[in-house]
Amino acid sequence: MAKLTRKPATKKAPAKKRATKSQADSDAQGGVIPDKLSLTVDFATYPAGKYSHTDCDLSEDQVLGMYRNMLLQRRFEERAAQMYGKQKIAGFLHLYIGQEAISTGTATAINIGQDSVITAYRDHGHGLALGMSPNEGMAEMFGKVGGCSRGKGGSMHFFSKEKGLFGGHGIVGAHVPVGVGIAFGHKYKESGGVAIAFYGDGAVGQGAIHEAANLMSVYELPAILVVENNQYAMGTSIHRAFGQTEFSHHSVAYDVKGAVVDGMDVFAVCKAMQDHVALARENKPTMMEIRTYRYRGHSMSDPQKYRTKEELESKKNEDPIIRLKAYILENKITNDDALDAIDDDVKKEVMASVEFAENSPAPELSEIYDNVYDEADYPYLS
Amino acid sequence: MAKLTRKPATKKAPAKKRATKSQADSDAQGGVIPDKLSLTVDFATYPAGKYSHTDCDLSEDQVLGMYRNMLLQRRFEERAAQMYGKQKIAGFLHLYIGQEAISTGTATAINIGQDSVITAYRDHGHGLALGMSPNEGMAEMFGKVGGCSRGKGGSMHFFSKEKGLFGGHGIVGAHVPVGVGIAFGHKYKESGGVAIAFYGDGAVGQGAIHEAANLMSVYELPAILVVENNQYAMGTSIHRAFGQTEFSHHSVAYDVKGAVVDGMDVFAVCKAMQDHVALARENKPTMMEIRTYRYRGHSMSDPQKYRTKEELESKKNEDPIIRLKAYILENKITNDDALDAIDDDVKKEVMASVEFAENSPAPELSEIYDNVYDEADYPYLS
Amino acid sequence: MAILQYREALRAAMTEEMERDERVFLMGEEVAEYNGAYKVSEGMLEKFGPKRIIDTPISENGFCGLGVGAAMNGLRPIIEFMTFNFSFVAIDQIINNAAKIRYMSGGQFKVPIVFRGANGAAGQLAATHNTSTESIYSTVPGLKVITPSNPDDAKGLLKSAIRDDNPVLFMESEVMFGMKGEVSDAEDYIIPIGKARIAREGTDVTIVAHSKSYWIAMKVAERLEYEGYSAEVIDPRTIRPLDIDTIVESIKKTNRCVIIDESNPFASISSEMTYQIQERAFDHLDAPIVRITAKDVPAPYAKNLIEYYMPQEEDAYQACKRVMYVQ
Amino acid sequence: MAILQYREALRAAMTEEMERDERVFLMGEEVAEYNGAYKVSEGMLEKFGPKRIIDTPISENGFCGLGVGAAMNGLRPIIEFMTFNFSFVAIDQIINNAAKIRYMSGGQFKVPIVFRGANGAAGQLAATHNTSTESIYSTVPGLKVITPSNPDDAKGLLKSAIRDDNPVLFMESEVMFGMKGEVSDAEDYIIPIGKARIAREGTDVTIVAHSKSYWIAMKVAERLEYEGYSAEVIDPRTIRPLDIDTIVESIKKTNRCVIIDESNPFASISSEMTYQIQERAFDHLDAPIVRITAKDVPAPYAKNLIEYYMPQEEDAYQACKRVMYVQ
Ligand SMILES: Cc1ncc(C[n+]2csc(CCOP(=O)(O)OP(=O)(O)O)c2C)c(N)n1
Ligand SMILES: Cc1ncc(C[n+]2csc(CCOP(=O)(O)OP(=O)(O)O)c2C)c(N)n1
Ligand SMILES: [Mg+2]
Ligand SMILES: [Mg+2]
Repeated sequence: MAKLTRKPATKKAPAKKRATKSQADSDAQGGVIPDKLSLTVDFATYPAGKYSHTDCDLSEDQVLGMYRNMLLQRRFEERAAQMYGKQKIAGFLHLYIGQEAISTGTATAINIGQDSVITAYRDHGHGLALGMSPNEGMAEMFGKVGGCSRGKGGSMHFFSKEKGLFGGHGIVGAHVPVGVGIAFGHKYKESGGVAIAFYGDGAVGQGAIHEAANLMSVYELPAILVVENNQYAMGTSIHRAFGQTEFSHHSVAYDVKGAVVDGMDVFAVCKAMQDHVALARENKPTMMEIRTYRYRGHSMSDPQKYRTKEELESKKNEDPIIRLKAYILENKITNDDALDAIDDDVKKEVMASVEFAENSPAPELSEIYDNVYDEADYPYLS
Repeated sequence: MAKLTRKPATKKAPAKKRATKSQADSDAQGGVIPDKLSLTVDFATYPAGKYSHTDCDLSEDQVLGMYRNMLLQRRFEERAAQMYGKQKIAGFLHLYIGQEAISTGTATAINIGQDSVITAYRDHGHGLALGMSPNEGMAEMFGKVGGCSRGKGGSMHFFSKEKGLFGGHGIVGAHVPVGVGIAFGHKYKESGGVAIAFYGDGAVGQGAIHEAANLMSVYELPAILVVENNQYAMGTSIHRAFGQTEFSHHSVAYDVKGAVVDGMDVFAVCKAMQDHVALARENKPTMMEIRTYRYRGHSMSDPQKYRTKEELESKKNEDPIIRLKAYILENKITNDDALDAIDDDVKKEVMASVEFAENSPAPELSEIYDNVYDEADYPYLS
Repeated sequence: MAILQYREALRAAMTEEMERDERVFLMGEEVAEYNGAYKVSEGMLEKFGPKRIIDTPISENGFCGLGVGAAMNGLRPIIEFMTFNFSFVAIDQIINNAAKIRYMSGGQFKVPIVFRGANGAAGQLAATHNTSTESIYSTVPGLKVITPSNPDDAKGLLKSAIRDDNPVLFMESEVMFGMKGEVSDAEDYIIPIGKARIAREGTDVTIVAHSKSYWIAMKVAERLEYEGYSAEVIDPRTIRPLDIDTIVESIKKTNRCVIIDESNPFASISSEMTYQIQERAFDHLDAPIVRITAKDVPAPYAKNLIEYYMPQEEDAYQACKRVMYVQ
Repeated sequence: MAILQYREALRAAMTEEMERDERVFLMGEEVAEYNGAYKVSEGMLEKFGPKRIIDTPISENGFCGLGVGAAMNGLRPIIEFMTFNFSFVAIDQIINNAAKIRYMSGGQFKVPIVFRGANGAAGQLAATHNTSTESIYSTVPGLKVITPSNPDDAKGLLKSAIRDDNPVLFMESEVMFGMKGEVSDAEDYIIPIGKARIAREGTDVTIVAHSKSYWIAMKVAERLEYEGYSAEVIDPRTIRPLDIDTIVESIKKTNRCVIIDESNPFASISSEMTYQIQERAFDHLDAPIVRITAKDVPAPYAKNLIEYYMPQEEDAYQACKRVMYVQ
């Protein structure tokens, strides 16, 4: 642990440089109410197609690595869905398919090991992007001891201390204050790390988000709150759930910078993350909306009557993997055959993970008492 | 109960007329991220001294009634503080002294009986403004059966079904969703009523507020959320607790109109309430910040080291009662003697309430089991 | 007698009560356009329209508070938790507002509201999605807690709950939603809150079990019968208020008691029943009361572990034999 | 032995542990500049600075979650609730995150965090501000729950709690903050979690009582002594894990037990103790276990009612005589 020196975590009066500035900004304490009060705010935007890999300082190898990584997430989940059908995987299984540019774009922009990521139950993509092995992931979903959480957590609870993945969490919104706490830890320890908390559009309805955003602003923490806006929370479109569907605008309520990002373009995500991670490293917290789409149902049992086939099909044209493929070919980073070879390789890796998961043993029944408490002799009731 | 007809309480896609409008407002669903995104919002302001009683459509008699009412709150609480010293009142006692223009301005602007008010534990002012008798209030604090809540609630739990006071609540922020539910009830029943939920600046830190504000926006409820910003939550100034201390700006996150009001001028409050109640009656919910100041400590045990004597003294110059007195004299609505007579009358009424409270009996011990459940024969454990 | 699924029985109860009383409405996540996450409210939006069948954002604290306010203002909300696991973000509204406002207001405001949804374990969902919350809620004066184990009780008790003038927590089960059973087709079928059901009469041991543990109890009773022992099975149905009289009467006959409860054991329903039984039937008990519960750990994901986590039929069977001293 | 107030003992424990371990910090409402709503942390801001003594907005859910994240990331937070009444808005962070993350992560992330503050009734504060929360929290596997009844235990146990690698709920008392008592001045005074204290030895009846109910127990024991009866008083100190062995050993000697607990009775600590006692000492019990608790209602405001609400010394005294059959 880094040497701890004493720097104020709380802040005195208006020490902070403000992100929003109202035009007739009166000092609330003792201030006179102005005759006119208005507010103008600019939000950073990261449209699709605007950034190239060189804008993100990425080498061609890195681009191919990103392609492989996104494909790995895709194939891994396709296989997981199949294994769910075969009842090798049970409980809830939420697929990330369509959203892979977000996890990969993020993992590319941070220092894995130093920085931290926390997310909701739709967590396979983030796990694989951060470098968790498909073996660990698949075995977790199979409920085996070879799983990243020793089979205790399942699909919704991927954790990797090594990779800085602080979970995989099932209660909508509740992990976001935890993410802010991870950032608090980074600042306190002066580790140089930042924490990024991802959550779905549905989670914006939870009070936890509001409290977390305000705390990170007040304490000036190295944190980024990121809403992965895939337009739906189960069957509820954002338009039926929120007064303010421009989620970047929520940043006004915490006086932090807000941004909106096209989540179908991995370079847009990567660039946005690079910029905002840099701010976070200076203890400037921010909020980001990444617009994306999930191609599959909410979980495996979703009849998906809330959206039309046309909507789904039109979205498939924006597939982040197809987009990146086109980019690679267009920019002649490699050729079609090489990309096919990557796909074959990924498929093999995924198949191997299924085998690994099959062969990994189920936990001993006695393991049910492991990792509840720190001590081995805790007196459980029976 | 009014005849119930079926009108949608939920809303389909973007039916709502938006209060905020971002400049490059793209449709989140299928929209392309714009190259530039900015937002400009205007907030309504109600500065002190801007509105006369005629601007509020108030007669001179009404103005004198408001003066009397504010004075009643003041004298009532001064006496309550004394009774606390004599241990006639126990528990927490939070005085509203300094904030009386808010309760009185509100009560003047609404239809008492039809409309509803809910507030936190600093509730005496709202109770008396709505017309609760000082007898009921004082007896409640004495813990007597003559109290508005039969001595079960105490200072923090003034309730009056008749006057539309839905409490007096002790958990910071938690009554605000309840207030939104009261508004929901008004809309559902088509009662024509509106609900106003008051809360302190400190309560803005609670997630409950965020959820409540979004719900009222989504369901388009006849509600007004009002933060009584007295600058402090116990010893914590707003500048140490919030990233965004311009509370009107929080309305952006819910796409409802926001306003800021000088709470030391009862006409500013009354006008603001009239305007926003009118909006609420058309199912246009809003958020309002009223800037005020509490002259006393947070509760009776507060050493008040968090503010300077100078700050307190300077604020006393803005005393809403002195201000109204000056207005009355200046506008020759009546003379000094008449105002003194009002004060004498108010003092007598308050003294009588102390006597009433003294003479009101304590509850029978058996009453401890009353009003837990609806049925008289609930099988309590013993 | 109609044969209905548990979910259909719930739907029938809500539908009948909504037809009967315009003040009743249903609110929750995905209850309307999605037809309910578990299809309990299927078709209700079409029948009652969006004014009365209302989808919410994921804001349990907010919409539970909204329900309390609506109830104070004369309505009779049914608030659905997708599952009771998610009620923890809203527990303050239930414990501090729903349960106490009548009291704190000296009886001025009543809060007739039903909070309902799936409770308890439901398979490989891991620690946060498998909670039995009845121990926590039943400790709170001002609330009623109901845990129907079958479609008939689900219907009759939910209708009572909706008519009740108190806040009622109505705890269903993800695992039982599809279960079919006979449901009375009496015109206006009401089962009173607070009355246990003697599901099976017996003389040698009393087994008390609520919600889906009830079905374990019935299996154990069958196994015992096969061996010549006669078990009395009592489903308390309502947890608060608890019909202790019926339980005590049974124990006065059998002199032995086994409780099956899938909650974590500490300070749970089984603890409370034990206190009340020994208080009233001390001299009638020939053996210690034995409880069979979920393990004293969070719920694990792995199939073998979560199966092991649950109260085991075999353990309950052995416990019965132990308290009968036939082992 | 130094004479310290309960609040001073708590402050001493936190101060020593913060001096010992830089990862420990204190966070909560008014803990820093205001010196604590109840002056527990008086002077600590001055001593440790604003990095480690941290005021918060009124955002219990937010800062409890923040504490959990900080603990996962290597720190050892002490999170103060102004009182545990306000923990209900944050209970999800405690039950679903603090208690379960170690388990769900297969042991990768531990959560060494202390949630502390006043618990239980504190006079004329009415229904929302008088809650005994230990029944609710102790049902949750993954948590530890401590309820010290005196300054010495407060100090020794809080130091243990801060060093513990599990989430610990440390429940103090508004009414006891000013209470003075002897506190060991041993260099590094640690009392192990999970060990009951036999406060007074006796042979005729065992009285079990935690937190401020302990003081009622001691008075009852004195009254009984005056009449020639010898009561053994046990303060469990830790509620989860419960030191049932010490309680059972005592009952094997006295054959009788009275529990005093100011919680609402249903599914409470007294219920659980009763289950465990009858499970292990069935044949030693000569009378039913009797509990004396708060009334089964929300806490009222009026002076006479809230006094009547609390467990009554006279009732406890009578209960002891009843279980001894000397009445
Ligand atoms: C507090 C809480 N309420 C409800 C649920 C049930 N639930 C699980 S996922 C979900 C939808 C979340 O949607 P969103 O946040 O948009 O994430 P997405 O599934 O789109 O990734 C709901 C309602 C839950 N897990 N937690
Ligand atoms: C959830 C919750 N947390 C903490 C408290 C303790 N508390 C009571 S009042 C208060 C300050 C509230 O300040 P503010 O909202 O500004 O209202 P004001 O007292 O200024 O009217 C606090 C922290 C509480 N009652 N509820
Ligand atoms: Mg979504
Ligand atoms: Mg304030």
